[in-house]
Amino acid sequence: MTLAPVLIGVPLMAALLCVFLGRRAAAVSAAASVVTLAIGSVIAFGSFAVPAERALGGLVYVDALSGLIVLIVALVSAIAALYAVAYVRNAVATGEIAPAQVRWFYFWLQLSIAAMFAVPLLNNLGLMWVAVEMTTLTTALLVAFFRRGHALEAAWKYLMIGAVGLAFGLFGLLLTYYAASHALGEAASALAWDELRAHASALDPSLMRVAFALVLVGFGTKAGLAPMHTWLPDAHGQAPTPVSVLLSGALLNCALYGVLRFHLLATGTLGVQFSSDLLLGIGALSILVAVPFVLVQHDLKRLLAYSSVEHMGIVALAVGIGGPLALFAAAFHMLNHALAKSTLFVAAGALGQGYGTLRLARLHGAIEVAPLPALGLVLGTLAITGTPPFAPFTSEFGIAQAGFLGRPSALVGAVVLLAGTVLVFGGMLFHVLRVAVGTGPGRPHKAAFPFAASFIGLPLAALLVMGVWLPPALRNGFAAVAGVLGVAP
Amino acid sequence: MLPGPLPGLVLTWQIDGLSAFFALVILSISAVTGIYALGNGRHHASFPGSGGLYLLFVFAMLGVVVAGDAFTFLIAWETMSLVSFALVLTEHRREEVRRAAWVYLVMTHTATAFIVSAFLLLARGSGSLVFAEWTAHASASDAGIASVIFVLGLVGFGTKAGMIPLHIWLPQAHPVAPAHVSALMSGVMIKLGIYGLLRLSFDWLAPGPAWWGALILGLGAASAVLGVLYALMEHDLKRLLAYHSVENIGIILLGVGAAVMARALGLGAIVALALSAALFHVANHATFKALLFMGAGAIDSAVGTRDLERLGGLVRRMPFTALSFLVGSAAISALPPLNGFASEWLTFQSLLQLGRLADEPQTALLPLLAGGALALTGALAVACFVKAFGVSFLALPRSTQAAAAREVGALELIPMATLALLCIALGLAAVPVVTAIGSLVPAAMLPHDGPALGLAAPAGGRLVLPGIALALPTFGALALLLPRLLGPVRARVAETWACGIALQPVHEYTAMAFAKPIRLMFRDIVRPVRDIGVVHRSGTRFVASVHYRSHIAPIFERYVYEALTDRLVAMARVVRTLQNGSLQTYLAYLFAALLVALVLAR
Amino acid sequence: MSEAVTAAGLAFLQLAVFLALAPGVNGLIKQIKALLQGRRGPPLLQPYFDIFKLLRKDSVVSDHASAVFRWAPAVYAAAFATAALLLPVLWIPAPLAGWGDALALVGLFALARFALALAGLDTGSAFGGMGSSREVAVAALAEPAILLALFAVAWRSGGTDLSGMSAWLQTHGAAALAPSQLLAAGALVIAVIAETGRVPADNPDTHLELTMIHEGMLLEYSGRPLGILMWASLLKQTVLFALLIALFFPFGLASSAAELPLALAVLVLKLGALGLMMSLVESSSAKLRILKVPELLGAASALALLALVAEVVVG
Amino acid sequence: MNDAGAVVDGLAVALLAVALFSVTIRGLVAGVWLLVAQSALLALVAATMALWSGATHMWAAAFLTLTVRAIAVPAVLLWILRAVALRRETRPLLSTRHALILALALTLIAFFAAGRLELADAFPAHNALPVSLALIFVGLLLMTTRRKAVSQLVGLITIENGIFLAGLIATLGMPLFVEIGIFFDLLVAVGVTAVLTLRINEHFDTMNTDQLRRLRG
Repeated sequence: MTLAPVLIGVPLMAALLCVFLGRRAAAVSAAASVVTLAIGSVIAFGSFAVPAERALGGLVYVDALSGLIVLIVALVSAIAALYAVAYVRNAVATGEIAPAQVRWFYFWLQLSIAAMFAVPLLNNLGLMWVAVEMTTLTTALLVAFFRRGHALEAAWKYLMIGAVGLAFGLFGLLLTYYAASHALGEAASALAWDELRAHASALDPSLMRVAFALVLVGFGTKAGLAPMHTWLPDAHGQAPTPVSVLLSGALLNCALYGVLRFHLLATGTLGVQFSSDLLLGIGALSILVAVPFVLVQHDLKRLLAYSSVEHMGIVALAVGIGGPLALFAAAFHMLNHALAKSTLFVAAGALGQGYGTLRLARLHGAIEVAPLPALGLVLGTLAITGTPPFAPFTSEFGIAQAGFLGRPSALVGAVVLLAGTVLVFGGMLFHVLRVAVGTGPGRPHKAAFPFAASFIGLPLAALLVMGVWLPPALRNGFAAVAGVLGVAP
Repeated sequence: MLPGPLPGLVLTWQIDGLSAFFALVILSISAVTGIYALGNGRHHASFPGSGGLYLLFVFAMLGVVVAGDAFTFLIAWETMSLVSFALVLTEHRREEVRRAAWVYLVMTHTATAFIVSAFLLLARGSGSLVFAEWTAHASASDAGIASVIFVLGLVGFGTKAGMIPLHIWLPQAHPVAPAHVSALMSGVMIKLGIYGLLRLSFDWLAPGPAWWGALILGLGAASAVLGVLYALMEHDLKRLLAYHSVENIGIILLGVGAAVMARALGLGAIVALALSAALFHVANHATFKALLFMGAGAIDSAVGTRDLERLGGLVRRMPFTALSFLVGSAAISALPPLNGFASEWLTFQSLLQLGRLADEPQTALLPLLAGGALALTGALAVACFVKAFGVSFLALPRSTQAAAAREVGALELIPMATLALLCIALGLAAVPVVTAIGSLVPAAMLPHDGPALGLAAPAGGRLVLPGIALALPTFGALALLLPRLLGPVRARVAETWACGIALQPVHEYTAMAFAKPIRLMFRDIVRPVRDIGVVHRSGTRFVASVHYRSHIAPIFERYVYEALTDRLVAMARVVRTLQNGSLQTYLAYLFAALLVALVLAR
Repeated sequence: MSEAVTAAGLAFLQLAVFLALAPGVNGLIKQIKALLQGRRGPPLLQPYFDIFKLLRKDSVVSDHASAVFRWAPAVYAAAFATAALLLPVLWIPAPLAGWGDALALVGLFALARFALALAGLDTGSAFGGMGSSREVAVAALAEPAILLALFAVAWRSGGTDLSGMSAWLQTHGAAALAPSQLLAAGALVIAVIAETGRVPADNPDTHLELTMIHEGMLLEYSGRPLGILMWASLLKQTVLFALLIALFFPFGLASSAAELPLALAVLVLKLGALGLMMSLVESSSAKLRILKVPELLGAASALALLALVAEVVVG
Repeated sequence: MNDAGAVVDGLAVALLAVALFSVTIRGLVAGVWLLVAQSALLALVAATMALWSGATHMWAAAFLTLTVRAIAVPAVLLWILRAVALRRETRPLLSTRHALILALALTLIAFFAAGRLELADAFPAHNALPVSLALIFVGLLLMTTRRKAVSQLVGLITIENGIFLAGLIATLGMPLFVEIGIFFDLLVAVGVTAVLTLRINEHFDTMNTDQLRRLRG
């Protein structure tokens, strides 16, 4: 796994290059993202095949779960960086971004990508916490990039809530370290995840319960689980679209990855019941909280943000239900959500730049003005709301099936899942239909959007295919992830 | 046998008699409407690729019918809804089209959620998603869960079929869709709801309690009567036909309900009879409803409007369309010797025999009452299609566009003619067709002692439509020829008598007026709302003009669905205030969450 | 081949009998009504004279009328001719018993109504429209009553075959007075009054445009087509009376060719009795407003329902 | 041996006093200086524990606390305040008296909660842990009641200090490179927040976060 440090190094180097090369920063960041996509996929598919691997003296640890997160971050960062090229050029043209700022945009963008790659690769839980904190800090200034009141407000809340949340996460981490140091002795390896996982049964149960609660609230804040999700709609709504793509597609998954790692520790110590029920509860709550905000919404990107809250809830619910089928479907759903949400944000971004606003009241008749983004928006909405034949339906069907076959609370979870997705479907389709079709009162102008087809077309095509047939590599990958998540010592 | 995307999931196919029958109906009707689409497409705006979507729509419907496991069924089922949603959105510039399409897709999606829960409960019982397994384990699941599964399935498939409380999308979506699409949706797609219901109540579940059948009978009777009543009140031709689909679905449900109830009571012969009635009516309705929608499409493209109050006198200008529309109207009004009468006759027989052979009085009375409701529906259907055909085709044209109408092209007339001939043929060949249907229905669905589906009702009462079809023309000819023996008479052409003044189109009976007696007789059910505006000439008592507007209160839309959505949105607005923008409140939420987590972790 | 010819012969014989008696029944009703109202009234054979006069007169056709107007009389007459042959009034089984049953009879009535209502609309006159609209409205309320009554009667004989019902009643004479039968008979009588357009529901003798339902549709017809239509509507009335006789009083039918004249006499007597009853009803009650007719037919449906309940419960 | 515990307890009490005092004052610069005092005391605690345990990485932790928490972070804050020429906090949500009562209540809860955590034998300072929890709660109180951006940042750093103290007491500090990572994080966080605060002040001409309440629903 010598590639792991390279995967973190490339975006770091790119970030520095962007600052110095100024004008050609866009090209550098695009090239870097393509390289990381290649390396990321190699690492990911490698981790799916072979069981867990340590490298760099135990500093780096890659198993199927981290492989999946690496794959998701690689894909989403590639989409974000490549789309950023067109988006930033349009923003500069309309004067939203000053030309001098462009290099700093790509600097922070590549830095945050580096941080997001670091999270799944680091074995030490302390360093993982530091990486997650770094993702928050690097994206904070990106959220505030547009220098208008709302963006600053969103960034401030994003930073403050993120910091407080992660502080509690750190406290939970600290308690785990205390419990581990008793069981494993003083060595620095006391925070290495794989050792902790191996000796999980030796840890003090009452401490681990408090630690898991703290970590769930801490990392859950960053993962956008309710009721700690309040920063998410503001941040996604105000950030430049490529940043929203990165936030929704990659960052939420990294934070959820942290929660899952601790979930595995907790299952080692306390048995499956405690942490699964907690995850199930918070997942169901997130789905239900997202429903009213989707039904009554006035901004397109906030609508997509609340959909992210719902889908993070669905993944948490799936892991809470447990069992090989639900965990397979949870992994599958993380990838589906990342792809579908990226497409939706790209389409929303294109429309936003075309119409100059994202208020749903003033977006109409997009099908005539920008047919591809409008079609992408509609198909993406159908995909994200779990309509067959798209892949999110398949993963949600798997989760619901596991729920119906599982314990009573899992059954309740599955019913909440089905009811929640139907209500969100009604709400989102109502808004998106008014945007996509009909005659447009707004005065849209042609926003330049080169090779848009690949950004919107490719992911949607992938989602359509995966709805019915999974390539074997991905299938074993998800099975391996299910194996990692499901193993009860 | 394809490996599915989830572990332990496999995509299988299952083709038996029932799916073959439905596949036949789908293919034949979509072929005919396909040809019609080529002709009719010229008149209406259609987006590029709508032809391809049409083929995908047919392919998805076939997928539903041949799916062998829950996952494939759901994929095909929702793709069918999605594609028809896109086709309904063809003229998306109009607001009511967007609203209709949204209502349609949301209700279908909610129905799919119900179907998914029913499937998963079935999978929970038999441990697999393959239909064959479900049939094998049908008797294993206990009564309580079986009833829950049945009700969930009934709601899910009933919404797709357009059963009464769940029908509101049908009269909104069908009229706005292009003619060939609404012909296919009304003729064939809603039948797949019936297909699902048949699979559920006969294949996947063991014979349940009698109230299952009673529930379907009740909803079927309500759908039939209310469907035809609302159709009578409509004066948009396509909305009228859409409500008639609700009525005919009600008639099919009467057959299905009788079959389910008979199966619960163990009356094998009645199950066979009722099933044949339901399936035969599925085929018949597909034929004449597609024909009528194509007729309506032809009128729409020739005259430019579907409002009955502005049609009239088209029989002289569009003779062939008029003829096929007349055959369609006669068939749907269940007049002998056409196919509508044959399947309604069978339904009457199954209801009567079920009433006779059911042991306790209360289970006996319901089928007989349903028979009474069916009779009322039949008579109202006659009234409705006398209005539809009479007002749109006969007497004087009520608008300049109607006067300037010209016959549609051959590409549209041939499909209509073929379906008209098919109606007549299905009527005359009722006996062989029903016996063919009997051989198609898998034995598993019939209880062991059920005879083959024959036209002969088990206890007397035979129907030989070819005989009646022979007697009618002979006596008609006699009635015209015998008086000739009394010598020749001449016919002189003159003005219609209108109390001495020249007849204008305004003297004619309008659709609204034609339905007025029935509207007043059924005013408690239909609840008409009427407002009359009288304009006096300035300052004087003399009346300059009178404006008369009447519409019927949309009971289901207003008191059930809008009430529900308004309450939901109101709740959403209240919850929305939680995100009030202040950082302090958000931190308070976070802290509260932490406290709850810590309490749980104690 | 030979029994097919005799069957056809018998069929045409029954049709001839019906056609012959139809105007007479109406003439008899008019005579009795006149007697009850203390006036002389038209001669018994007056309907025959009217029909044959009309059949020989030229006709005036509206210039807006279409093929529907020309073909309606033929369809109307054919429907009732076929219906007549389904009824076992002279012997059991009825000539066309093999081809249709009670439901077919109701279907044929619906076909005739469909044709005539369309013809009423075809000429574009307001009166035709009003007649058709009211005809189908009244029929819509009468049909459930007829069906439920038929179900109550069919219940006993096991099927909807008319000849079967009469044969069953012949063998179980006592059952004719069962409560369900009487209730069913009551319901059917009211329905027949509404269908034939007799007084409480509609006034057959008036030409006041706003009150006539059945006559409204015939307004535009004249000459031979009017003659055919008039004869057919009288045939309809006789068929309905024959239906009442077949379902509730099927005694005195011929069992062999020799007894035909006797059966014919019994039939005339029975039709006369029904005519008397109808004229008694007509002269004792006034015509109802069109919006009050639903109460009348509602009562008929209620009676039929009671008949069914009695049938199911008492058994 | 127990004198080290006594020294740490004394320092802990001093820390608690500084925290409670910071709840009452309204001056921003004064608040920052109180933060410096807090961090200095923390450095002393780390130093005494280093003496007691003799672990080399403890000395590094003490040194880092001194440089980052006591010097670098307050320097950034003071630089912001000087750049913005802001002296006094506007009227906080809670009046001083109520804030103080609430702070005391929170401290009691902290002592009660710490008792239940029974982190027994890590380091003999029995009231150091409750103080760390008290610091966290007071930090949260500061963040939720103050309106100025800088004072919210001071609250956040108080929470971080509380957690750092708990870390020191419970496990004699995290492994060194994790410790370094956390300090680096703190520094970057304060840097980014400083940039953001300046931009907010430049855009809204005030640091009052009441302006930041327009994103709703």
